[in-house]
Formats: sequence, structure tokens, C-alpha cells
Amino acid sequence: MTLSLLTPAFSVGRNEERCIRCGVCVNQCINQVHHLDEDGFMWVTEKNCVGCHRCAVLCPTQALTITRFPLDFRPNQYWSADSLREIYRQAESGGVLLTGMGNPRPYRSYFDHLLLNASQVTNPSIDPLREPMELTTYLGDHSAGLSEAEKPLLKLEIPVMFSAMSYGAVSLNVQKSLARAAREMVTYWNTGEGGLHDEVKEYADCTIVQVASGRFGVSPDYLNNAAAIEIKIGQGAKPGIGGHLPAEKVSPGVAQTRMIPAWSDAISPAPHHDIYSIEDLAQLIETIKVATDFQKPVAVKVAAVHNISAIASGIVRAGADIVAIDGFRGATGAAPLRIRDNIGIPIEMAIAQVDQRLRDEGIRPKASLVSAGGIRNSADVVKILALGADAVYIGTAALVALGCHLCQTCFTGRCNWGIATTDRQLSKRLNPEIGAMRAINLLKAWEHEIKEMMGGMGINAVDSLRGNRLMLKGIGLEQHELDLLGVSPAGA
Amino acid sequence: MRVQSNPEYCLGCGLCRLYCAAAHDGYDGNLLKAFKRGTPQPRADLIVRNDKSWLNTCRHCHNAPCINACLTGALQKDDQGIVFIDSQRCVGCFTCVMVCPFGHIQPSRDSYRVVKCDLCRDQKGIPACVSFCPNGALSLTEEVETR
Amino acid sequence: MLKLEGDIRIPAGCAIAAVLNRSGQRFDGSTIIASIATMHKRSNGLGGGFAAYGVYPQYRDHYALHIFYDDAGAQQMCERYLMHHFRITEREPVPVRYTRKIARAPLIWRYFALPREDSLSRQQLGEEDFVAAVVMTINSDLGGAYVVSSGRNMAAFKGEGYPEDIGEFFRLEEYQAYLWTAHGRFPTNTPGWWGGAHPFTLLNWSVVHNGEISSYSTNRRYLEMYGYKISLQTDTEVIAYAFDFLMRKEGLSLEDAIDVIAAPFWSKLDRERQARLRRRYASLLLNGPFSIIVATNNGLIAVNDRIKLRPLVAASRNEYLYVASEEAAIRAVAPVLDRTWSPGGGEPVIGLLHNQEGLLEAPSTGLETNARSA
Amino acid sequence: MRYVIIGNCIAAAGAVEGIRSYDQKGEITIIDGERRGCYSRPLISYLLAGSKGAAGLHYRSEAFFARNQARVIPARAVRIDPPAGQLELDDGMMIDYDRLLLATGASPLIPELPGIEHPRVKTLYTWKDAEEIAALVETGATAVILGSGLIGLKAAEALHQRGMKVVIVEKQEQILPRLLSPWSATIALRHLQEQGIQVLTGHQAVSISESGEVELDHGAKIPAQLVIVAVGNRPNQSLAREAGLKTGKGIIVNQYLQTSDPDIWAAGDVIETHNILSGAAEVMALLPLAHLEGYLAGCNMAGQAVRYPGAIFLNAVHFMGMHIIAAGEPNRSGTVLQWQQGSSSLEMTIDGDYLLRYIAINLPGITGPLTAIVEQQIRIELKEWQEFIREPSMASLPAAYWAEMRRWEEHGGLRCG
Repeated sequence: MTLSLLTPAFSVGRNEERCIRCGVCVNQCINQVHHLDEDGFMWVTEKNCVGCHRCAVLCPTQALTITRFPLDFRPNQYWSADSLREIYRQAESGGVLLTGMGNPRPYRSYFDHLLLNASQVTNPSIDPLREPMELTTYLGDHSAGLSEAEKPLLKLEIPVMFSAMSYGAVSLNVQKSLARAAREMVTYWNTGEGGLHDEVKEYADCTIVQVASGRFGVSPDYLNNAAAIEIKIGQGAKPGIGGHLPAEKVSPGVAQTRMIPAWSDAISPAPHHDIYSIEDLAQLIETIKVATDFQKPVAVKVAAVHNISAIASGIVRAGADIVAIDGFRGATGAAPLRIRDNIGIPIEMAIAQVDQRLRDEGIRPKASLVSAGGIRNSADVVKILALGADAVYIGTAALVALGCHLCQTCFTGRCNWGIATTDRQLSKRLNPEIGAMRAINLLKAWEHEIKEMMGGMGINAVDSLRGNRLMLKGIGLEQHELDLLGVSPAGA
Repeated sequence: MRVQSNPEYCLGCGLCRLYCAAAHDGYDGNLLKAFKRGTPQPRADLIVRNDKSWLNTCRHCHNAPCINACLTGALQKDDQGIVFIDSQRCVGCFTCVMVCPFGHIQPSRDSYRVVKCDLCRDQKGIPACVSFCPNGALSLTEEVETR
Repeated sequence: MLKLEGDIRIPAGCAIAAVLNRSGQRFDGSTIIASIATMHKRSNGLGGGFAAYGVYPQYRDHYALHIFYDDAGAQQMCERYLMHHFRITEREPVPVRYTRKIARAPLIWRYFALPREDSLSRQQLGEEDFVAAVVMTINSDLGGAYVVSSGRNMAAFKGEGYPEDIGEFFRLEEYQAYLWTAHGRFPTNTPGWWGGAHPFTLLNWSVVHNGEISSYSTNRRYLEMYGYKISLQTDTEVIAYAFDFLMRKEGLSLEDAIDVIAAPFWSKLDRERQARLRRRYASLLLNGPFSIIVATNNGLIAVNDRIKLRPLVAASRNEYLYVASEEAAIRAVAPVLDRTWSPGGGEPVIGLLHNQEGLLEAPSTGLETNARSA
Repeated sequence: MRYVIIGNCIAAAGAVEGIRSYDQKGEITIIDGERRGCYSRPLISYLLAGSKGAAGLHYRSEAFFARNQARVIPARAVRIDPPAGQLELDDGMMIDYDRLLLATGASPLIPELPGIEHPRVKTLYTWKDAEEIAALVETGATAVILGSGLIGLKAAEALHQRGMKVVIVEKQEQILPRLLSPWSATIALRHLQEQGIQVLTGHQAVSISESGEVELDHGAKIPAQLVIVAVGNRPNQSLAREAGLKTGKGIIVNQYLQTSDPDIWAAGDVIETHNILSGAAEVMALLPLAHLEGYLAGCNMAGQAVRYPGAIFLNAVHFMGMHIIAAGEPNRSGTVLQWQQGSSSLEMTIDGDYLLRYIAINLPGITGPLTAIVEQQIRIELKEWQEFIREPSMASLPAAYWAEMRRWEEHGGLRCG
């Protein structure tokens, strides 16, 4: 092997005045960055460090610091350090660059260019601590007339659900944490395309099961052991390409749940091979509804791509009760870096356009709109609801609540936080009781904040926030962007 | 009352032992002082076996064999049911070590006495090991003592 | 340059009042003027208006179109459009009394009209939908023309000024009606445009409103999906359309409509139907502080937002029902009352003529849904 | 109910705790023949060594007895009259009892040797003994200790610490013959010698001269300032015998620690205990057993019916920085596994799938579990022990042990009541 040109990404600093040689960093780093010998001598293998902070967080004396490795290239606006390092990596491996989590590139975030409104004098703001403040949301087809039977709806007490994350991509303890949190908060978690493990079947009432191109774990029992079914066409992190759960992550538990052999690659094809057009989707939706006796709403999840409005309209007309749109910031356990960083459009634009398109066509009541991909906080939730979404999916935010530090190496399966792994020892690191509590805390915190923001607007039901674009003003946006978002600029 | 250790979620990181040691012997929770300047002594052992690990905590038994066996009366049970040791009276005979079926009681570092879990009875709040366990593998249970 | 109502959304505080004789006995406009004048301080001279029911018995089958024109050119253009769609039985300026208190009045004309059969059949719309569509087209597309009211045997009189001065200007003491509603406005901007005053009307609907609907954009975008053209950007307009949509198009009862616009909290729902209504019409919940009086030829309904953030008092005496923002406004015209009460949030005050069961003449029985869904 | 306990010792303290667990009202009277209160016999060597003051000797304080409303009478019992339910004290006082506990303990064996009555020949069994010996200590002079049992070694340590030259004379070929195997005894012996103690094994004293010179069986003579006799103990069962209770090597009790008289119980060093491993009834004069037996007898005197399953031999002793812990049955043979590293060693005797005995020197940490394994006869295969002995530690204890501990925690099952 020849010399690698890659220098470490991170530098690990140890404050000798603080280090007590307790060895926690050594035993907690699966990447074997830290070493301690019998003489009490410590050293580090920095090239192994992915910057996940497990060691620094658990270090009882805060003796560790993780910084970017201080080796600068000659400044070059065009050839960034990352672009050079990526070339070194490819020159050494000859392979596609893999990565995890969501698109980190500095594309414009419209969330950060939208401001919320509040009441002053002409109407009173409402204090959520003194007055009721309703976040109850029903997802599904609301179009049935009062004399007809109502279509099945999902009831949410907070318009925030947990995104699809399969057992295999994440540990079972992640699913248990989210399932418990979903039940507690009266919302939903999503199995992703990885089947339904026996130990989470008890959460059927708050589970959305996914049917994707690999059809892993799909059976009538699976479909019926859920509150709703989601057909996944694509996801924001990697529109247009399929999934690949590497064999190393296909543990016996994963294998059984997915109904595939253990330690074999689990490949989800890029398209569904029975859906080559919109009418095929209509058939699959109908098939699933028949299989579940029309008792459960069917969702269709697509990535936000260039002609998303037309796609969404087609999906609604194909019979979907919920359309989930995943923006280009959506995360994944594994994706080719070029795909993740270059495909799709911002969720804010997608939701604004789809909501308006469905209204223009008069079919908005036929389906609810769920926004996924890149929701970071409660203000993002409020903004996307005001743009027209009925609810959001959070994935990255939920994982961060469970301890994820966005090191973006999920695909290795060696997640020091016990999240993106199926290794038994690593999975242990996420105690679902703590995980559930943290996820619940996050949702409760957001719930409070959403209520505060709504109260400020003088609104006491989330129904009145949905599509309420008057509550938004754009800042620093071009006119065409404002038009696409359907908002006026700040000050106007 | 006792600290219960759940191997299902024990990471074997050993923070419990560190904080336990710093919670005793007058270090007042100061890890740096304990480990840089002192001779800290954890009151319970972390047992690491193959893929499992757990803190070998005291069960604070009803009719505890260690108390029965203690030559000096150093081992006692307080009103809360905590089995603790009066170090001044301990002569380090290790009879209690010999009769503790769980192997919880261990000789002190200097071998002149024994150390054991006292549920941090001198401190405020819950035992240090429980409050600092990063993964909730330790819990303080009210469960009736082992008989 | 100041923007007009319709160009921009202007929040406003207000006074509202209404008097109904449930036997249908008509009385002149001086009572309602006296009542609203008591609440002078609740308005700021930038808008006042009245709706009157029973004023044109001689044309009870005709649509009485009251229209503001900026100038003769606008009138000419609009009248050409009207002729195209209506048979006009009578056309005249609305009689007014010029006083120093009223300035910048537009041209104000009224037309007693019936839809042309050929036009009606070409549009493939019901008669009322047709009239509504024409009104909305004038208001949104024909510059300089604005339809103030378009119902039968009713009219709206409004303009820039204090309500009592507007009443004097329109010579309301000369009109006889069994139901009067009134509005004094306190807008937070000076539109200087008469169309922005209340009441807002569509067909027989009239709405006077005190408050600010925080859910405006949500409500508006929902109604737009069903063909409503929102031209004024006023809450009142949206409220009128919401009632029109729920009761005329969706065929809901008054109670159901109230359960939609002032829906009880989820935790307080006591009937499954209320929950169903909330789920289906979530976007028509009127959120934010308001008290409104919605009237039709059959009567009125007055209601507050569900947490009662604006004042509303009701009272009755014999055949008369009074509603107002303040009790003083009622006492001023009816010192002796049988009963006065302050309705709770979302709790409607309903006043109907004795021979009527609902706000609409013939409640539509068809529970059509998604009027325009594909 | 009137409870009377003869002997104010470990078993008595246990009995008070046992009685008071079930009976808060009954009268408890303790007859304290030594008139020293409830002290811990093993601690008297520390008193002698000067490392512990008199205050530190008490096993249970006066406050303990006061709190439990137990009256302590400083007198010696001289006669029991079971039919009358009465007890006669040495001062002539008669005491009535409903339930009586004999906790009369044991006394040192005194060999019949010429010169054994010499005033500088002492035993080390009581507080008083320790005080008398202390008065005879002379720095630099020689002390001869007859016997290398626990008492002999603790006496040797104490006198060594007081600056005396110590010679131990042991009749057997090894030291601590009842506790150690020959292999482990060799390790212990080396340690003693390194600390400057002279040990003569395979010899015994034949006489003690007027001047205090000890003559051994091979003719050697050791001039001694002090001679300590520590060749064993024997139960004090004369009271029981005279009262007509069944006795053997010690007082015979049933599994409820009841003597042949249903109103009289017995506990501690005076009784024959069922040896779980040998199946025989033996005198097992061990402090932990004394407390447990006293406790159980107390419970039963208060109306309970708690069985005492018996016990195993077990002992922990430390002298001069060496910790020896041993438990189990010395008289049965089996496969022997040995491990030694530095000053630590471990020897285990395994019979089939059962651990019979272990001897741990300077390896105390793992002994609790090993004791439990021996005592509870937890079945563990030889090959697991062979694995364990490579590196004995808590973590390497066989899985079967941990499984059993889990079972105990879940279902209870500790022997201790």
C-alpha cells in the first residue's frame, strides 16, 4: 500500500492537567482513536476520528477537545479543502463517495429567510399558559361530505411525526424510543423500509409502516399492524436511487424482520418495479387499501424534485390520503455523496408550490400534506405549516435528540451513539427509556414553542395556522422567490 | 432500597466507579481532586464479562450475612435499611468479604479495612453512580431487600 | 401613497349593533342610528354603515344592486356589463343628503335587476351562484366599480365617516326595515375609500364585524378553492363568504355553521357531529378576536370568537331583539328590557322572524361536497 | 414471656435481635458471667497489640441492649432447674425463665504438661487473658506460642508487634492445620518467617520449667518470658449436662436450635452444628455462625419456626499483612487446582461438579462468591473451574454462579433467614 494523502479530519486534544486516565474515551470509541497502555501512557490515532464527540461528551473531567485538523490548504475559493480531500479519497479507493445524514451544502435555507408575525394592539395575543391552545391535527382525506362515511384519518396531538428510519439503518432501540415517544405524544413513528420487529409490534396504534421498492418485511400482517401505510417512492437525501443496507448491518434480527438471509446485502431498487407510471401507483394504493379493508389511510412519500407540484397532484388523484414530500435536506443512513448534495429542491418551495397547486385544482381536502427533510426546530414547523403543510416528519432532529452528532458516517454501522448501527454492543448505548424521554422532551419543548408562536399570532388552533401565509414575511428574498412561496416581503 | 444494575444497558464505561470514588472519602464529588491528588476508592466493582458488564452493587440484604459475620460491629444497618460500615471500627479481617455471596464487599486499597456501597448516605440526593450513569443502566429501587 | 382596502389588509377595531323585529314589523332607521351613535368612541370616522332588510317590498323578487362608482367612466363600463347579464327594471341614484361631515362620496347608484335567462343558461350556474359570480367579477375585475349590496329586499348603506353621519347622509330615517344592522369602524389606516366600510354583503348576506381574524389567510385560501374571489382583504368579506359557503353551498344548518366558525375546543366537544364538522371544515375556523352580526332576510345571528376576545351584549323586549358591542347602545334606544345577557365565546345569539326556521329562505337539502373538486 | 440468655456474647446479641424481630414486649435477661459486656473475642489480640483500645472491643454497645430492652445481669449461672423453669446464679439469686438460651461458649484446652500451672503460661481467650498477658510483655524477650491455630497466630502477631521475639511451636507438620492445606501452609509459613517469627513445626512442648524455659520433644529448650497455650477449645457444656440435656461433643440441638428440653435453646460455640458438607454434627466454633445461630434461636424462642440448615467451616484471618480466607471441607478429597501469583494464591478442591473447599491467600475479593458456591453447593463443572483458575477474578467466575445469583435476586433464597 502506498502512502495515503489524506490527513486526519479532526484533531483530538487532551488536557493532561485534567485527564485522570479513567479509560472512558478508550472504551467508548469504536473507531479506536484513543489508546491507553499499562504504564498510563495515552495516545491517539486521529485519522480514525469522525468527530462524533462520544469521548468528549463522556469524559468526566472534560479533558478532551475535538477540533478540525489544523492543516490548511492554500486558500482557493473554487477548489475547497473538501473538494481536494474527496479527490484524494477517490484516487485511493476508485469508488463512489458514500456519506450519511443530510445535505450540508450552503444552499439557501428559505426557513432562514422567513419571519413570523405577532399580534400587537389591534388583536390580542393569546397566552398558551392561560388559554387552551390546540395542536390537534387530523391527517388524511377530508373531502367526504357530512352525509358520507368519513375516511380514515390519523389523529395527531402535535403535528410532528418521526420520519421513516428502518431497523437496520438504525438500531431497534431507536425505533423503540421513537415508538414510545410517539405513543406518549399521540403522534406517529415510521418503520421505514425494514419490516416490523416483534418488539415494536405493540405500538401498532402509532406506527406507520412503509412499503418501498424492496418490499422488505411486507405481509398482510405487517400492513394491518399499523395505523397507516406509507408507500415510499423516494427520499430527499437520494431521489432517484434505491437503498443499500450493507451486509455487515444485516444482523440476524434485521434479517428476520426484513425476511431476508442474515449477513447479506439488502438492496432496495431505485424504482418500484411494479410502478413505472402514475396509474401503477394508483393500483398499488388501491391494493393496499383493499388489503387493509379501507380502514387505514395510505400515504405516498416522494422526494421534492423539480416538477413536484404535478407529481403531488398525480399522487392525490391516484388516491393517496397523505402526501409526504421530502426536501433536499432530508437525511439517510447511506447515500452517494454526489446524489445527496446535488439532487432535489428545498422543502419550503416544494410545500408552497404543492399546497397552492392542490388548491388550484380544488383537491387539497382530498389529501394531507406532510413536510419532511430539514425541519430543525419549532419555528421551521410553524413556517412550513403556514406555507401549507398539515404536519411534518422529523428524522435528523429526532436522532439528534437521541444523541446523534451528525458525524455523517452512519453507513459504516459503527455509530458510537448506538443509533445508526445494528451491533449489539453499540445498540446498547441507546437506552430506549432515555431515548423515549429525550424524544418526548423534544416534542414537548416544540409543542410549547409552537403554542407560544401561535399565541403570539392570536391563533389558538393549529387549523388556523395551516396555509396561513399572511403570518409569514420574506426577508432577503428575490421577488420570484417570494412569489413562489406565496408570501410578501418584510415591511410590505 | 438498593442500586440495581441493568446489564442490558450497561456500557461498561466505568463512570459509575469514578463518580462513586469521588463521592466518598471527603472528595465531595471532585473527580480531579480525587484522582489527581488522592487515593480514590470506588465502593462497588464494575464487572466486565464477555459482552456484558454491570456494577456489582450491594443488595442491602435483610438479615445481611455481612452484618452477622462482622467481628467488630462495624457493619450496621441504618434506619433506612442501608447496610453501611463504620470504618473506625473495621479491623480489616475480611470476614464480611468472605460471607458476601455477591462478592460486593471488597478490601480497601490499603487492605486495612473494607469498603462497600452506602448508597451515598452522607450525600444529598440519589447515589452518585445512579445520577452519573450515562445510559440509565443504574437505578435506585425501593424493591424489598433480598432475603 | 396610501393603499386602498383590497390592496392591503387593514386591521380595525369597531362598534356593531343590530335591531330586529321578529314579527317582521318595519321601523325606520333612526333607532339604529341612535344606537350606534352611542358608541361614537368605538369608531374613528373612517367608516360606518348599515344593512337594512325589508326596505324594497315593491321589488322583493329583484336583486337590489347598490353600486359605488369612482367616476362616470366606471359607471358606464359597469352598466354595460350589468346589462349583459341582467334585465334591469329600475335604475336610479341612491338618494343622499349632502352634509359637511361627509366628503369624498363616490357615485352611488342602485339597480333592481333580474338575471337574464340566456346569460344564466350560458353560465350553467344556479341563479344565486350566478349573481354572486357577477358581483365578484365586478368587484375584482372592473376598476372603479364596487357592489355594496346585491340581495333581495335589502340594502347596505355605508361610507367613510362616523356611522351616525353616514346614516344621516343616506337619509335612513326615510327607510322602513324590520332588521337593521350597523357598524362603526376604527381602521388602523386611512383608506379613504368607501368600499372598505361595513357591512360587507353578498346576496342576502350582510356581515358587520368587530375584530381581527388571525386565521384570515387560512380561511381565505380555503374559500378561494371554492371559487370565491376575495377582493377587499377584509375579515368581514371572508366571514360573509364563509357563511355563504357553509350554509348556501354546503347546506349546513345555522348551528353547524356556528360550530365551524367558532368551533368548540376539542376538549369541550360534546357531540360527534361537532368533531366531524371541525375535522372537515378545520380551515374555516375563524380564529382571533371577533364579534360579528350576520344577517339575512330571515334574521340575524350574532356570535363571538370562541374565547370571547371582543364584547357582545344581547337584549330583548317584546318582539325586538337587540345586539350591540355595548349595553349602553341598547339602553339608548330601549331603556326598558325584558332580558339582557352577554353571550359566551362561540355561543350564538340567534334572532329569526317568527315564520322562519333558518337564516336562508329554503335551506338547501343537497349535501354537495367539494363543489368544484374534479 | 420471660427470655433468659446465659452468656453475653455474639450469639446473645444475635438472639436479642431475633427475639425483638417478633416480640417487642417480652422480658429479656442476659446473664453475663465474664462481666465485661458483649465484646468480640477475636479483637482481644488487637487489645494486646495495642492497636485497639478497650472501647473498640464491644461487639454491641450498652445502648444496643438498652434499646432492645434487654437486662444484663453481671453474674455466672451455676445451675438450671428445667422442671421449675429456674436458673441459679453464683450469687445465689434465682431467675425464672419461660424460654432459655444457652450461649455459654467454649474454653481453651489446657494440655497436661509439667509446669503448665506456671504464672507466665497463659491462654488468650478472654479480655481478662489479654490484660494479664499485656502485663507480662517485655520488649526483646521471647514468647513461646504453643499451637499455630488462629489464636496462636493472632497472639504471635500481637506479641511481635509489642516487640517480643516470637517462637511458634506446632505439633503438626504444618501451620494452621485445620485451615490450610500443606501447599498453602508452606506459603503462609514463608510469610511468617519473613516477618521474623520463628516456627517449629512437628514439635510439641513437653514441659515448662520454673524459670519459664520450654522444653520441646526433641530436647531443645527455649527460655521464655511468656508462654501462650493455644491448642484448641472445648464447649462449656457442664451446665447443660447437669440439667440433663442431651450432649455430645457439644450440646445437641435440633434444626430449630432447640435442645432436648423444649424450653431450652442453645447457640454458638457450645453446640454441635450440622456440617452441610460432611453431613456430620460437629462443633463449629465460628463467629459468623454464632451470630446467625443466636439470631435464629431468638426467632424461634419468639414463636417462629425457622430452620437452621447447618453450616460449613469458614474462616478469615489476617496476620502481619497476610490475608487468609478458607472455607469448605478439609477432610474430603478431590481434584485440586492451584494458582499463585506474587503473594497471592488460591487452592480449590473440586469433587465432581462441586467445589468442596478453597483456600485464598491475599486474594480476598473473590471469596464471598466462592463461599456461596461451596455452601449452596452450586453445580459448576470442573472445566469451568479450570478456566476460572487461570485468572481468578470476579469477572471470570463461572456463568452458573451468576445465574444462581440472578435467581436468588429474583426469587429470594439466601440462606440467611
